[in-house]
Amino acid sequence: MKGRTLGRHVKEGGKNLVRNGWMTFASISAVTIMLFVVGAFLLLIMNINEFADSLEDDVEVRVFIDLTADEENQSELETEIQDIDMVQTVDFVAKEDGLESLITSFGDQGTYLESLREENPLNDVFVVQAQDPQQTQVLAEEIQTLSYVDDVEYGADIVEQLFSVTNIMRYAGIVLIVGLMFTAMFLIANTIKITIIARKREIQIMKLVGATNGFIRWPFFVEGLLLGVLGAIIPISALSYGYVKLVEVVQGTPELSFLTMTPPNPLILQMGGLLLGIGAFIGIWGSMMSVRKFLKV
Amino acid sequence: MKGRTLGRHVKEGGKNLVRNGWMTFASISAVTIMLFVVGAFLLLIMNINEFADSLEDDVEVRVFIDLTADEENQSELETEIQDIDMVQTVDFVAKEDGLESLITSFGDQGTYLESLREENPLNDVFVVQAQDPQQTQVLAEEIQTLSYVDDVEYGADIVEQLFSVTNIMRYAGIVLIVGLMFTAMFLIANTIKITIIARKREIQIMKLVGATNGFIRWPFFVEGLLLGVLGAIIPISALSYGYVKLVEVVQGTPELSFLTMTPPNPLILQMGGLLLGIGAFIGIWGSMMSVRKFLKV
Amino acid sequence: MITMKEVWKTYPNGVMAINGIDIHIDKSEFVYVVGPSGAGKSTFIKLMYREEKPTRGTIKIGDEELSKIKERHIPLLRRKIGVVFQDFKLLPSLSVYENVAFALEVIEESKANIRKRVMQVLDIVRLKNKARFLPHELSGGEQQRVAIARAIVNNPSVLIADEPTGNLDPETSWEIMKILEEINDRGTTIVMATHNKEIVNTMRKRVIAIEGGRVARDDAKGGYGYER
Amino acid sequence: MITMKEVWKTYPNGVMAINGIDIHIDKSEFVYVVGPSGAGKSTFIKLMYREEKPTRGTIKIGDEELSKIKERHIPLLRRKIGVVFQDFKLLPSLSVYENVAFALEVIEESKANIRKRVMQVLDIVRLKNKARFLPHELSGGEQQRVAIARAIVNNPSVLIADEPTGNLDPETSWEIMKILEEINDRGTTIVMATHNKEIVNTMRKRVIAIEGGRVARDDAKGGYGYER
Ligand SMILES: Nc1ncnc2c1ncn2[C@@H]1O[C@H](COP(=O)(O)OP(=O)(O)OP(=O)(O)O)[C@@H](O)[C@H]1O
Ligand SMILES: Nc1ncnc2c1ncn2[C@@H]1O[C@H](COP(=O)(O)OP(=O)(O)OP(=O)(O)O)[C@@H](O)[C@H]1O
Ligand SMILES: [Mg+2]
Ligand SMILES: [Mg+2]
Repeated sequence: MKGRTLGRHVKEGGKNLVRNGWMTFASISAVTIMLFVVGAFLLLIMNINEFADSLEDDVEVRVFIDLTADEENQSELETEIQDIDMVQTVDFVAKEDGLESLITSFGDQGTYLESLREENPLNDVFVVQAQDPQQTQVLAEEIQTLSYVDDVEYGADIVEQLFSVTNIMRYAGIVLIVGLMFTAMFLIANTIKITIIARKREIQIMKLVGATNGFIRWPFFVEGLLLGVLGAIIPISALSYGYVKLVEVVQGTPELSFLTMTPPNPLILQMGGLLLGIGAFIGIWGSMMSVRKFLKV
Repeated sequence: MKGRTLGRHVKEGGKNLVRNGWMTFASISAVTIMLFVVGAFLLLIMNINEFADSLEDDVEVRVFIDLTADEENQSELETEIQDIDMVQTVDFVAKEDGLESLITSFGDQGTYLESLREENPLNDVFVVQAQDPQQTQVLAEEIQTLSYVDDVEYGADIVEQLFSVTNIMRYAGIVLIVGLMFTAMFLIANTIKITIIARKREIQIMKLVGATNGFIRWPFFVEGLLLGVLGAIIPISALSYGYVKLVEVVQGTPELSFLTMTPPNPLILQMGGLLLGIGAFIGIWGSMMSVRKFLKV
Repeated sequence: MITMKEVWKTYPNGVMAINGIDIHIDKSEFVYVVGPSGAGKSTFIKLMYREEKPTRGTIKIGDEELSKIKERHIPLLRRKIGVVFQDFKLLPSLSVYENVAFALEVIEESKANIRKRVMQVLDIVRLKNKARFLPHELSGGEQQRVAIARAIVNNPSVLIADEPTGNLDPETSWEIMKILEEINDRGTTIVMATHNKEIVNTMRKRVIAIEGGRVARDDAKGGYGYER
Repeated sequence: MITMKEVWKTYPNGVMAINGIDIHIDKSEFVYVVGPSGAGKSTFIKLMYREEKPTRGTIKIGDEELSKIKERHIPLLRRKIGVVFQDFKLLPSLSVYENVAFALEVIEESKANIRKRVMQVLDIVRLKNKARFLPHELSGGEQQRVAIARAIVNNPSVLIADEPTGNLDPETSWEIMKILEEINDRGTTIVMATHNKEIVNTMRKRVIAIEGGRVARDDAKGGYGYER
């Protein structure tokens, strides 16, 4: 193919968008809407993931130190725990502090527990966090075997339930986004296909006048690419802007402080790249697949 | 219009589906896919709603009874509370039972609290549930004013946060489903529009041969209706079957017992009705809107 | 039957196709419209059944002035006019039978009547054996004959034919012309744009010659003219 | 140049359009194909540039046997054959200029050459002033002339024309015929299906008459025949 012919194909592809005015508009708006939905869900799911992570980060192992252990024994135990690979942080909570927070947690009713201060029934505690929250159980079992450990607690039931919830959330999110992506791909390719079926006769005429398959395909390639890219611009801009604003609002509203949102910075770039990629890919693929059918003349 | 003409229109509408083979297939699959997505989300959101309700149902007002109240005073107070309109249930928890569950909730560590048994520091308590969980705060305030009430507690902070979470879930759900429904409507109408644009010339020929607008419109009406209804069948069947199976699996898996799922019985009927309605409506509306443009000949 | 008064037609792209035409065609007349390619014959004809609207001037069909007919009554006008389009305008997804029947379904004829009448005209244009074919399965001349069948099937009071023999061999052309003459004898007004010199010169009728959008000649029993 | 040996063509719907044709057309010959409507002329012609494939028999263009050409080399064959289609087959979204230029873009001509050559042929068919019009803005005859321009623009070695004067007035038809004769004089083989008795009888060339899908007559300098 000569260089000028490539130029001709690019120009022709662009012109076709204009020539098929209504059809082009319909295709681009299908791309726009679908990518918008995919993008919005992508942001939602990334945030749900973040939220799940933050829930999991709250999981900790409470190591009750034997009452017989003196200070030296305690710091020995602390280094032993810290030497375990899976451990991220170890915090010491003296029994006095433990009782204090217990009483506080009872609110008004806590006053009735004041009597306990005289003879504190609690242990000193190490609060240990695993690097990967999902390792918590293994970690707890390992710590159990160390000396000067009276007991180990990590709320087995609740933690397992929490993990099954967060895992369901993650898998559901992945299934959802993949499902939506395929839906989008199908619908966009479908729309493009219909617009090209409508041009079946034109393609056949071109072949009868001596055009090769490649010659006919190229402008459609360019057209599909442009459709996809043009259709991706609005959702990318709108979602990026909207997300940045949303994060601002959520962070500025005290009542919503419990919502931890994924920071926009790398996220909207990734989202933008993904949408642009999907748009371009489906645009090209959809138009190539559809043209193929009519080239046999 | 004569009766036989109506018959002709219905027959013609059906035939057109067959004549436009590929286009029909493309339109129906667009309807199918979109309704599938809408239906799936509808089920998801109904379940999330149910889950939010069950979370809210856990909210209760704890009424601490004055230590000076004798049994007669207590039952007086109980009827007084029960007479409040908003109240659903009132349960009495004796202070011994309260302490017992407090100790149990501490698990292994609870043994250290055994000493409290000797001189129980807790009050007798009425646990009151509001008919509508969102009324809890008002109810608590009203109970506060009654005599023999020492104190009232309903975890103001946590309850407010819980309500803001469940409300966000509900609103997000509504926004999502409405947004998806509009997306579906737009995309389906869009697809139908393209297939009709491709038949622009045919519509114009019909007009030139003396057909009235109504005469041309009727078969398109039937065609749109059929498109929508045919497109709704697969998603309705698949989602109904899938949901019934899913509920069975979830209920049969002990680890997932905390997931309360909306019972399929009225839900899948509602979902089916809605999808069928959307399908038929958009099918008709999409084809009517598109034909209109070409009738001006 | 057809009266045009000071009619002008400029297309949106600026082409002035009809430039002041005054003409009167009586009931039951048979009129040839001749002229070079691009002279405005088809435009002249399209104005009559309102495929195109004039830029200026008035057109009357029967007693009705076209510009005064309500938009929704236009189909009623078109049912009184049978048209053979230069480019046939067959419905591509309908069979030959269905294409012709369409003009009768539109006026809500009974199924039995439609069947009888359609088979009758298909027989006249010798296409009875191709009734179930789709247009793209027909030869050029066969398509043209379907267009003719559709135009005459509902016994219109005016028959407008734009180049109805362009794709027909001379023998078939003459058969068609005899059919048109018969229809004309039964009182139908016929306006026919044509390039067929032999027909115009043999079957003498009124000839309107259009050139550059104007009436260049209007002879009661004229020939084709334009001898080279 | 063109040789058909025992060629049969049955369409998928069962119509037997060509029933055993043996014919040889030499380089630089000028051949009329005549015959009644639906006789098989267009099918005969479509077999040559392989719009249709024969059910049986062999067709040779130059030294190449059509059935032996690889699918992807078919476009190369078509570039050597200019075709005026009976239904024009113009690309509806391209202007007159672009439609004609398309046949040159396909062979990757330079832009300057394309421009020069396209304007040249548009001048020949007298449509230079309508170069920027879209097909639907043209009269029937003008569309037909665009189709002719596109067929001759790349100086094909064979020109196939299916009813190229069906929508043209006699004067314009003769102009076109003179152009074809000139092209023929420069060595181009011409096969032209036509119903125009006057042309066939005046400009005497070889006449192949097809009837019912068979060669009914093949005269070196025959007339149209079929006198009524
Ligand atoms: N839809 C249109 N838009 C713009 N210009 C048009 C349109 N239709 C026709 N024209 C122009 O109007 C002029 C007259 O066209 P018309 O079709 O009436 O010619 P005609 O006499 O029927 O020619 P022919 O014998 O070739 O059919 C031509 O120059 C043509 O280019
Ligand atoms: N694509 C097709 N499918 C089925 N049958 C066809 C097809 N094309 C043509 N035919 C049939 O084949 C026969 C020959 O058609 P063809 O187009 O070759 O005739 P023709 O000689 O060109 O006629 P005309 O002068 O009317 O153009 C006709 O009976 C026609 O109905
Ligand atoms: Mg015309
Ligand atoms: Mg033919």
